[in-house]
Amino acid sequence: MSEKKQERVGVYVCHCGSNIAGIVDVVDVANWAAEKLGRQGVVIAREYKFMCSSLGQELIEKDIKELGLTRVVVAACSPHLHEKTFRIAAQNAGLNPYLVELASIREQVSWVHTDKAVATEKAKAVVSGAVSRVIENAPLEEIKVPINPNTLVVGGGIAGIQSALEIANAGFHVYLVEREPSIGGHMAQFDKTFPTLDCSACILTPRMVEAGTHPNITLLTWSEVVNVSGYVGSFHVTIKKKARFVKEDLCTGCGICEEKCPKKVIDEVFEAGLGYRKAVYTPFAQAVPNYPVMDKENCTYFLKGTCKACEKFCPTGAIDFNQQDEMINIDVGNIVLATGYDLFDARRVSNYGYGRLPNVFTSLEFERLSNAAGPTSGNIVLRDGKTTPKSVGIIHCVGSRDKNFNNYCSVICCMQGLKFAHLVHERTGATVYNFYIDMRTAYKAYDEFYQRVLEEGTLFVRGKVAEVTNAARYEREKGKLIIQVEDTLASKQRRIPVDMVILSSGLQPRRDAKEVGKMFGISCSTDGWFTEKHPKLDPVATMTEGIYIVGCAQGPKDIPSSVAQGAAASARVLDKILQKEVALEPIKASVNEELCSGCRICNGLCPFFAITFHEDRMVTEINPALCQGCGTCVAACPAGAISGTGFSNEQIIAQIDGLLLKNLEPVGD
Amino acid sequence: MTTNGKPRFAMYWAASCGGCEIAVLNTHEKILDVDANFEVVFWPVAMDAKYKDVEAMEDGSILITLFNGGIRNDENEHIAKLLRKKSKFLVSFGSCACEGCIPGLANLSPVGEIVHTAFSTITTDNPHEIYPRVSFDVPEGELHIPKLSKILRPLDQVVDVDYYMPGCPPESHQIAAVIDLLIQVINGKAELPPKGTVIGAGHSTVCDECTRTRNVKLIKEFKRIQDIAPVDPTLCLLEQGIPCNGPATRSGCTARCPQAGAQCIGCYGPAEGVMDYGARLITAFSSVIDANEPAEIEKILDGIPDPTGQVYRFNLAGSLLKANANAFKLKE
Amino acid sequence: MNKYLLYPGCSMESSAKAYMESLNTILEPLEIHFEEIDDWNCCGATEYLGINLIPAYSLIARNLALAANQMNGTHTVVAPCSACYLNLAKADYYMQERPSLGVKVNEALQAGGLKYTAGTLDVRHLIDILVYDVGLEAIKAKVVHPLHGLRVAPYMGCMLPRPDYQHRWSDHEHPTELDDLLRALGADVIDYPLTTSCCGGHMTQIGPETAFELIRRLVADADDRGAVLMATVCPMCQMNIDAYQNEMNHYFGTDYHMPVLFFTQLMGLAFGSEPKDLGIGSELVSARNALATIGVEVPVTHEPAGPRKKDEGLPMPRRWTKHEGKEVVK
Amino acid sequence: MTEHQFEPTIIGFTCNWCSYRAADLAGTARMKYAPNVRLIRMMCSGRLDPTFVLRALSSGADGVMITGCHPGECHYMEQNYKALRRFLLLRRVLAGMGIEPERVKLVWASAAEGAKFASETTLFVEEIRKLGPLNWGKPDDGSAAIDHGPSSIVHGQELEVPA
Repeated sequence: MSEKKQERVGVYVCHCGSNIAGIVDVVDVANWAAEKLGRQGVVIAREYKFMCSSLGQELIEKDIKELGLTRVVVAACSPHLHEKTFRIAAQNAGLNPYLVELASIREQVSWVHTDKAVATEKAKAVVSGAVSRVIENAPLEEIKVPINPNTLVVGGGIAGIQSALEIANAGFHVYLVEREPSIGGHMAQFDKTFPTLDCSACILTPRMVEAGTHPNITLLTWSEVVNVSGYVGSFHVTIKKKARFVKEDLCTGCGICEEKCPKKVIDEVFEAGLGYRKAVYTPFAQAVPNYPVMDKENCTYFLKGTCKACEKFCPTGAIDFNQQDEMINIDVGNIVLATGYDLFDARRVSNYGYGRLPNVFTSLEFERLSNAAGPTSGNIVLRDGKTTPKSVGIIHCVGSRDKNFNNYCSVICCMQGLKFAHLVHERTGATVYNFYIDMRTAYKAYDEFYQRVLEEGTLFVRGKVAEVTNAARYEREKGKLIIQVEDTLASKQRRIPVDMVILSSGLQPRRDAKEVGKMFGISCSTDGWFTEKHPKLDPVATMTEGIYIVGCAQGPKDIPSSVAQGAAASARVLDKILQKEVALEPIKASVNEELCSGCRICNGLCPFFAITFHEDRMVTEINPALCQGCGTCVAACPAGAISGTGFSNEQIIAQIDGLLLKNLEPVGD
Repeated sequence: MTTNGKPRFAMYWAASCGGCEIAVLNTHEKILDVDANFEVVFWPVAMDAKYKDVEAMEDGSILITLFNGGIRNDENEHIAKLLRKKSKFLVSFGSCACEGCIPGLANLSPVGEIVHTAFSTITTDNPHEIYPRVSFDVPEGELHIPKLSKILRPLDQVVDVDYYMPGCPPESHQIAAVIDLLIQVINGKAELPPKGTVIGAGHSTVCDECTRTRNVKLIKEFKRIQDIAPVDPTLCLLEQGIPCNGPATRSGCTARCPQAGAQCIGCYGPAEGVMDYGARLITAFSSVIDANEPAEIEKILDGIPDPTGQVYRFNLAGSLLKANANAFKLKE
Repeated sequence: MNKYLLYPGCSMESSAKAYMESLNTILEPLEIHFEEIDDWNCCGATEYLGINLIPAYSLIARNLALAANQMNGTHTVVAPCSACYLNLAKADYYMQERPSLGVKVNEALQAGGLKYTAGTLDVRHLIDILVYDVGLEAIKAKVVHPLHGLRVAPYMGCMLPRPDYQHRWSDHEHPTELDDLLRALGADVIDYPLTTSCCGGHMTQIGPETAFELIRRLVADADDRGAVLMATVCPMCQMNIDAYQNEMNHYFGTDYHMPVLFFTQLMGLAFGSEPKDLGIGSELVSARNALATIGVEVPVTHEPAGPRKKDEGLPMPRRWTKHEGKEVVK
Repeated sequence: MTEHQFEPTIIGFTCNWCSYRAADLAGTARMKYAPNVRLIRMMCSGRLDPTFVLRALSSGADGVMITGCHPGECHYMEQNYKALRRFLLLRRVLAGMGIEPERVKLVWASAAEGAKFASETTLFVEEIRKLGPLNWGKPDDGSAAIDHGPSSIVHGQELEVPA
């Protein structure tokens, strides 16, 4: 190690009122630093009531100017709170902001320890570590990259639609990609929305139409993103536009093809398996876009080679059996993921008999059942298609808050259950039971709705249902579904015979969430929901700059929250677009080609595709714009050829020795 | 300052095997240049000389000393300090002096055990458990043998070192090159590199000189080379699951072992600026493991039967931890 | 040739002789080879674990230890009796999960010079290996005398699927292995919601009226659904429903006649063996009338899958299977 | 604390996104834990170079606590698995160096688990307290030459197997 020039370090110990000074002897710490760390380069050590106050900052700025400080250590709170503050202060005084180091003696010392002496000693060690570290800090410059003003929104549910509209209305172009033939998502399947009970379609379809006709929105339905590369500001996205076998330019959406198509299949998607559709179809009347798609798996022509009824009858000759999947490449600056949720598969809770007992329905099935546009035109009937139930049991938390399935609360099921109760009551006059663990109606006007449903005479049983069976024990149970449940309020076992059971099934991450996450370079929580950058302060951003998550893709939530998130993400996107360029944290890894032996050990380590190997020169290179700064490759390089700014080996080793007070020992030990 | 005008040259072996000497002689006629340009004043292997002669020399009167072998006893230490005093340039020559090498592996055991192993295990016929004594009275007087130190130390842990020349032994072509350089220097035709430089080696690692093809490595199983048949002659050994130390070992040997079909065992030590050689190998091997479940990872790691020996074969004494805890703890 | 170690269990030699006899007839056609564990002992049934854990577990573990010594070529122990199966599986599981238990038990085993390392063996029930090792297709192939028209209630019992330590069953609340197997034999399997309900177990000894009610539920529901016969996989289930049906009828003043046979007996019939070789006739509630229907050609009335015939009807969701998404053998 | 009680010094490596925030949370919630651990912030547990652990141990730490996001929750997607792999191999190497593997511990703690961070820290301090001081390479670094005569004879007898 060659001798480097002596840095001039200033140490500033904050009292934070009594938050720190109450436990840590800040004066002692400051004096100790001045005295013991002098040889390290500490030329001044001060303590002050509130370093983060403007006066405190001025103190630092003044010293930088007058004492010619080249490094600054502030012993105060967590860097997550005030690192920026002091970096800016340094910058104002002409010192590179990255030459400032925060030593957390509040969150890590005064707030968590009780013995003053011990706390003070620890504070000294922490300061010592920070001093040793800051000396090794290097001046860094933020990296600026330009932002492509176009945005990709993946998922055409209400969250995605909202997000797309906000950005489009601000005058920027949006590509809205939807996997299904039409946008609308789950909300389009619902009949009513809680707690206001306004018709789901009535409030959704105008938005769908707006999105479908907006000059700034390119709508790509029946399409899926298949590849993503690049980084914030300039993502390159490949989208697979699946063959519709319908020429969009010629199709008028008249629906004759669908009418004439002889092939009837169960609609597993839009009708939740409760109704039928044709082999060529538009999922529902208000579909956007309204031209149909042909389902190759079921189309008689594709299966048997004859039929072509749709082609014969199409007035505009829009049917094209030779249409091929199409790959579309676009460049965008930001990406919003609104990929939504899957409904929990209630067949997994076999003791509730769904799939075995005909008159057990899932929430989504019931939505279709009660929907005027649904298979029964809104008549709430049993699976025989005609009998109206006289008694209905609604079971909450199916697949949620259950360690056998999902531990989390699916948020919407309580209100959904209440909504169902109201609808059943209103349309059939049947006796309705709600079986719940806890009633969760925390949101504007939600609990009022609960009160209303109570007053309507719905019966509530607090307890987790043990089983739903058709094995009658008594005469009154014959031919009914019996709900076996412990009534925890009356501490009684009850057997309640009903005609129909509705399972308020939970929400689950999309079955392909993990792969999708990988493709976009974001991670999933253990539950499988996409992980936000910060659970509270940054709920729509992700760890990958330029990628945002909204709606149920991020976690179970109701329509208002989904819409709010859609808008929130748009605001974040617009902020980036309007800045025209984005500054990236200069915490990056880089390869010293002199030392790189091309062993390729690091090549498999980067999940952000920042590492590339040059066969010709047999060296590895790291793309700074793609690098997220985790430092895994730095730690992995067996030749020590990769170094990382902000968290270099020198910095961390120095901090280790500092924390262990090694730096107090005579030099050349 | 010299008797015959020629600068003085010395070479010494401490705890080493003598291979370094042979490597020097292996430079063939190049050795004549040494004789032609230097006055060899001290070289126990090659010529007769007494310590007192060296002690008598003027401080700094030897231009350059190639010191091979680690410091294992008080004699080694004494001579190391002596030659430091007498030499202008002290070169830590070979793996033993640089990082402890194979003798350094003795740092895994307490001295007592080492002596015991040497003097009373089945490999030794020592029915009366007779052990070496530091001092022993014989009719002729009192005999002395050097005292062992707790652990073996590389040269620079005992004295200040000017240059390092790694390798077990250093490759003869590298030695020749260094000799050439020295001669050029004394004839004023070249500059000496800055103090502390590693000479006679590259800056990168063995892979840099290895011609085997490499891809992204995903290892499901580590195997010892003898358990693989046949070993792919052109593919990276590590990719074949053979723990090859090449990725972390300093270049300069022209990747002899991997080229000959054997894995690198790391005799050239760490690459430029590396603090702990073993750490680099730990991360190299673990980075290529293709598993996330602890149990599965452990199963894969079982394929490396002696991890400590694997990553510290040559570097133990020069590593951050230097030795096994027991070697330190041993009380006298 | 599938090779397994067999732990018969006490009942197979006494109350459930018929089970053993019928089992022996199907081994050869299905190319199964059983090697009985030498010197095996009682598993402690359902009671012992309730009384004194360590001795109870040691009693069970002794069999595992013996099996472990005997395993050559196989590490699977098969128990035809649900109680035996559950006990063996339970011991193996908890000795692993609670190392301290493993230690204590092994101390006990040491007295007999034995030792068992939990996890060495796979403990499985007979029907498990028939359905998942031999396979329904292979079984179908051996059927020479399909049980067409025989309305059977598939009764798994409560001890077999729960707790499902090693996730061996399609579903631990409503497993379908027995249904599938009987269907493979051509039987007309009814939907039997009580398939995993309790038969009363040892309550017949301690509190008969409790047991009677439990038995009544099982028999009554099977009867309501038009089953002429119950098929079971468990000696205790068979004994309780068979031996106590009369008393139950007296107690409730009912008049049920619901024969209950071991599924292996039905397999034997389907494979063409003679009733007498299958221990049929040894049951107390005679299966004679029920079996009279066998061999008589009656139209297959398979349960309709997917949408119902009636146009206005609403389709049913697909049936849940062990391997999600994969279709079940019909 | 009694003056007889051994107070270990421990270096803790934290991930900027989870465990360091967990430590912050423990602070904000005023949860008390043992003061023996001194933290170093890295961007990710994947940054953990085994050198850091070796350096900490050889520079006087009695134990090292490595913390990161729960498996599957890494903010860099999967880098904590890389930390896990290194940790498992490092532990084997340390064992070969006569260092109790328990001196180096891997703890997963999410940003929300302030309580867990606090309890795990206190627990680890107690574990290290039981193991006693490591004071690596002390009292001397091996320079003191020792007479192998007597000591090794004693040693020899210790190891001697009775005929």
